[in-house]
Amino acid sequence: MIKNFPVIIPAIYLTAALLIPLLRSRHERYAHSIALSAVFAAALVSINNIYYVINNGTIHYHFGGWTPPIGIEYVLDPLSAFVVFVINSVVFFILIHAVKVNAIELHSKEIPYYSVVMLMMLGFNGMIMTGDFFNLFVFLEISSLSVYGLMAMGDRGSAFASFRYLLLGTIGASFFLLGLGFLYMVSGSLNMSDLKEIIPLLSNSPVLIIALTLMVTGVGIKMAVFPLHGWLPDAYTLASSSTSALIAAIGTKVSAYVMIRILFFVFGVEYVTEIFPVTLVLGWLGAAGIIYGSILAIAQKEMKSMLAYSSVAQIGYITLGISMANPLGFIGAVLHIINHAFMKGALFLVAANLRIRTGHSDISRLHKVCAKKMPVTMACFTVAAISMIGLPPVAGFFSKWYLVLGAVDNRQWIFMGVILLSSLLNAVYFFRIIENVYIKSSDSDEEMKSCTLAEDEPGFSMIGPLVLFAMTLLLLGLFNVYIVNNIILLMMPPGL
Amino acid sequence: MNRIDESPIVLIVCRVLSPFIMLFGLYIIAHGHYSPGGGFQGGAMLAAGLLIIRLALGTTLSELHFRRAWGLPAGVMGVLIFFAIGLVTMFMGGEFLNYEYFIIPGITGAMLRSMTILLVEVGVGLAVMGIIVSIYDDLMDGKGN
Amino acid sequence: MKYLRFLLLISFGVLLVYGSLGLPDRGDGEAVFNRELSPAGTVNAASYHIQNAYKDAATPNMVTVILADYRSFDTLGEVIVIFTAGIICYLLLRKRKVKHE
Amino acid sequence: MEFFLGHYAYWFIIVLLCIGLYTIMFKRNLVKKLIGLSIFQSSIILFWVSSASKWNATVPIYDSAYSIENTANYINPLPHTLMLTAIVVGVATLGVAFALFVLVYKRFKILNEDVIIQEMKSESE
Repeated sequence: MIKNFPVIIPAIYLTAALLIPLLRSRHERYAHSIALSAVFAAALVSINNIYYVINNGTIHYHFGGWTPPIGIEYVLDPLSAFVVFVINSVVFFILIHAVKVNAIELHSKEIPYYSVVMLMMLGFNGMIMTGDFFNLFVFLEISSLSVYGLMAMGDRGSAFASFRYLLLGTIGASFFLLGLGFLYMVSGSLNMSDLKEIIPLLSNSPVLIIALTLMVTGVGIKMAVFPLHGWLPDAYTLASSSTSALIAAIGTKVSAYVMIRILFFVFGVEYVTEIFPVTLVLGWLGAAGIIYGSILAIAQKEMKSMLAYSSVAQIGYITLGISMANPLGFIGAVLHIINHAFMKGALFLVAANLRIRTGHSDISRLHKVCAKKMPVTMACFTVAAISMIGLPPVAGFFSKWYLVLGAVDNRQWIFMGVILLSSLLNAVYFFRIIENVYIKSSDSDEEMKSCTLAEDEPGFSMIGPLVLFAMTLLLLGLFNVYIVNNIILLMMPPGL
Repeated sequence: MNRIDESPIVLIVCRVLSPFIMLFGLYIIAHGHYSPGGGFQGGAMLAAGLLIIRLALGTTLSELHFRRAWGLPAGVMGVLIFFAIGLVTMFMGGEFLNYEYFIIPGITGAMLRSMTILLVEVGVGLAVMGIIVSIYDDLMDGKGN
Repeated sequence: MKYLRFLLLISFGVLLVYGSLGLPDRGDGEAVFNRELSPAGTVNAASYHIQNAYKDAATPNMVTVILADYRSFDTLGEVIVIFTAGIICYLLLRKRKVKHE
Repeated sequence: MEFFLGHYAYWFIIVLLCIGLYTIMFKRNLVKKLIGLSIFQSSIILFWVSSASKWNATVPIYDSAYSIENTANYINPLPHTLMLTAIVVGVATLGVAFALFVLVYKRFKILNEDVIIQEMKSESE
């Protein structure tokens, strides 16, 4: 019996995406339960995939029975299996939270909304598992289209922010396709493992340099690397609260994974560092992005825009980790992809809770009452904030720790300085909120009255995922050594 | 598009042309095996046949021709046909979309692949037709015709 | 700010022209991606398709065979792209029926 | 001269790409930006398809007159297949972009980018 493990996940999402629109409009509440069970099933299958891949090695799944250069293949190695598991579990938590938020915000449009969410997850999972570049382009388009559609559901001009993201995103995808065109005309193959053997033999003609630049620029636009991140702040701020949590947590991470795959698993480490130093450029862009994102996050008045700019900074960390091109930097980058997915998911859920309960999420108007009235939400916020800053017990510290070790290993003192400085900047814009909520004494009564909290904590379905997120962050922090030694070391690209 | 300034010539020509355009669309889907053609081009042709009527008669009358509510379900059916072929081949023991394991009674080997490709083209054509008409209907939702 | 964008555009064009210098001549059958074996000795997909499309699927039109048989998962992805566009237009534009009834 | 004959097509396509990018960067009206985007996508499709042709080779449809053993008889079918997908992706993106236009116009009553940005800034204060 052929092991059909890799295909089961896209098959689950496609059946869910096709089933939901067939529901009658009066069965609207079933749309969410179908979506939730599909994501749950996919998370289970991905756990099984990880277990199988670690024990039995990489799975090469040939579609239609054709061997790779002729047909398309799915490659499930430790890296892709782990990233698939991470995005499925993060989306599972967020979808539990989304049931009540969407009931309020999406008046009676649940059916198409959850169908598009399923298609987005299909696109992301397809992008991660594929071993063929053109198939990667097709699934990149599926996930991007779904993200444009979900983002336009927000209020206050989110349609325009979504259009700007569509414009930039399609330019990015077209750059990727153009780079792939150049690569195909020189190598004659589209398969990643096939290209890995062909590229060293091509005696580094100028076409390879252009192909690499175009593909890295295209994926960089989708990943919101520093100069190409123009679409991100408006898009995340104006989207509806559960959509921004969904997209912020996994949107840019999948492109970061694709960047790792292109740089290390196809073009090879020595090509990318010596012959055409893309990693050097990426390093400086990442460092600039960290500083730019952190400073602008401090300047924001509203919590969601602050989190959006802090996302730009965190993507800078991942780019920095990729650009170091040494084992420690790689571990730091992969760990940061995972930590940031959980951290950003938790923070945006906190913003969603605040927005649902108090109608706003402006930092200046948060005060002591919120801590009394919403203790669990604020506690989870503090755990996620500590993890973002990078204090030891929580997960965020370890990825920054490995990044610093990688920078030291490469003698790149400037990057090490940037990482440490940015931890301080993170501390500034997170403690500002914690101080508002916990420390500043709101003695005046009118402040107590002015706070528009109807009753206290939002329902269990909005608190449960938050607590789960906070617990996962703690577990990731405590069992970090186990995760690094058993899973991340297996992912090491050859030659790193 | 509104009823007032519509000339009968446009109405008659569209109503005459539409079935022939759709017939040519079916031809393009069918002969995709022997000369340039296939699911997407054929589906677009079929959608063109439908859109001519929608443009000429306005949405109220074109309900008789192809109801607005059928657009998306037709799309879902097209994708389901293609996806079902993949699932059947998977359950019959082969990889996903491996046409050797697909079951058409009485046909095997290369001819089986050829017939399955035709089925796939029909599914794709149906999906493209349904979706293009559904997008047109949604875009024209606001207009008061 | 305008000159920066002009500079960006011109540098994009020059970069591409520099890249296109290394491309094989258009139309020559012996170019790298038209040969039977790729530089690393593996089978070249396009040449395999030309030689075996008719043998495998008894269908003269090689493009249809590649589209629906060799790379059928691409076509499934493509139909899903079209389906996504249709669902998004349904999501964004269709009026909420509940209010009208 | 031989080099020029083999490469002039690519330079025309690069000029098309720059036209598309120019329209996206410098035009302020959203619809014009979208036109630039579709020019950009079409020129990339042209780039792929123009690379597939071979001198005195026939269309990739099996004809008993031309033997399929010698691949020089038939042009390269793979770029044509992939560009079918790219064209369909372009259509889907255009469809979603038009849906977004309807929403933007309903919300802002204008499709000029600068005016919309001004209004969004004034709203956020």
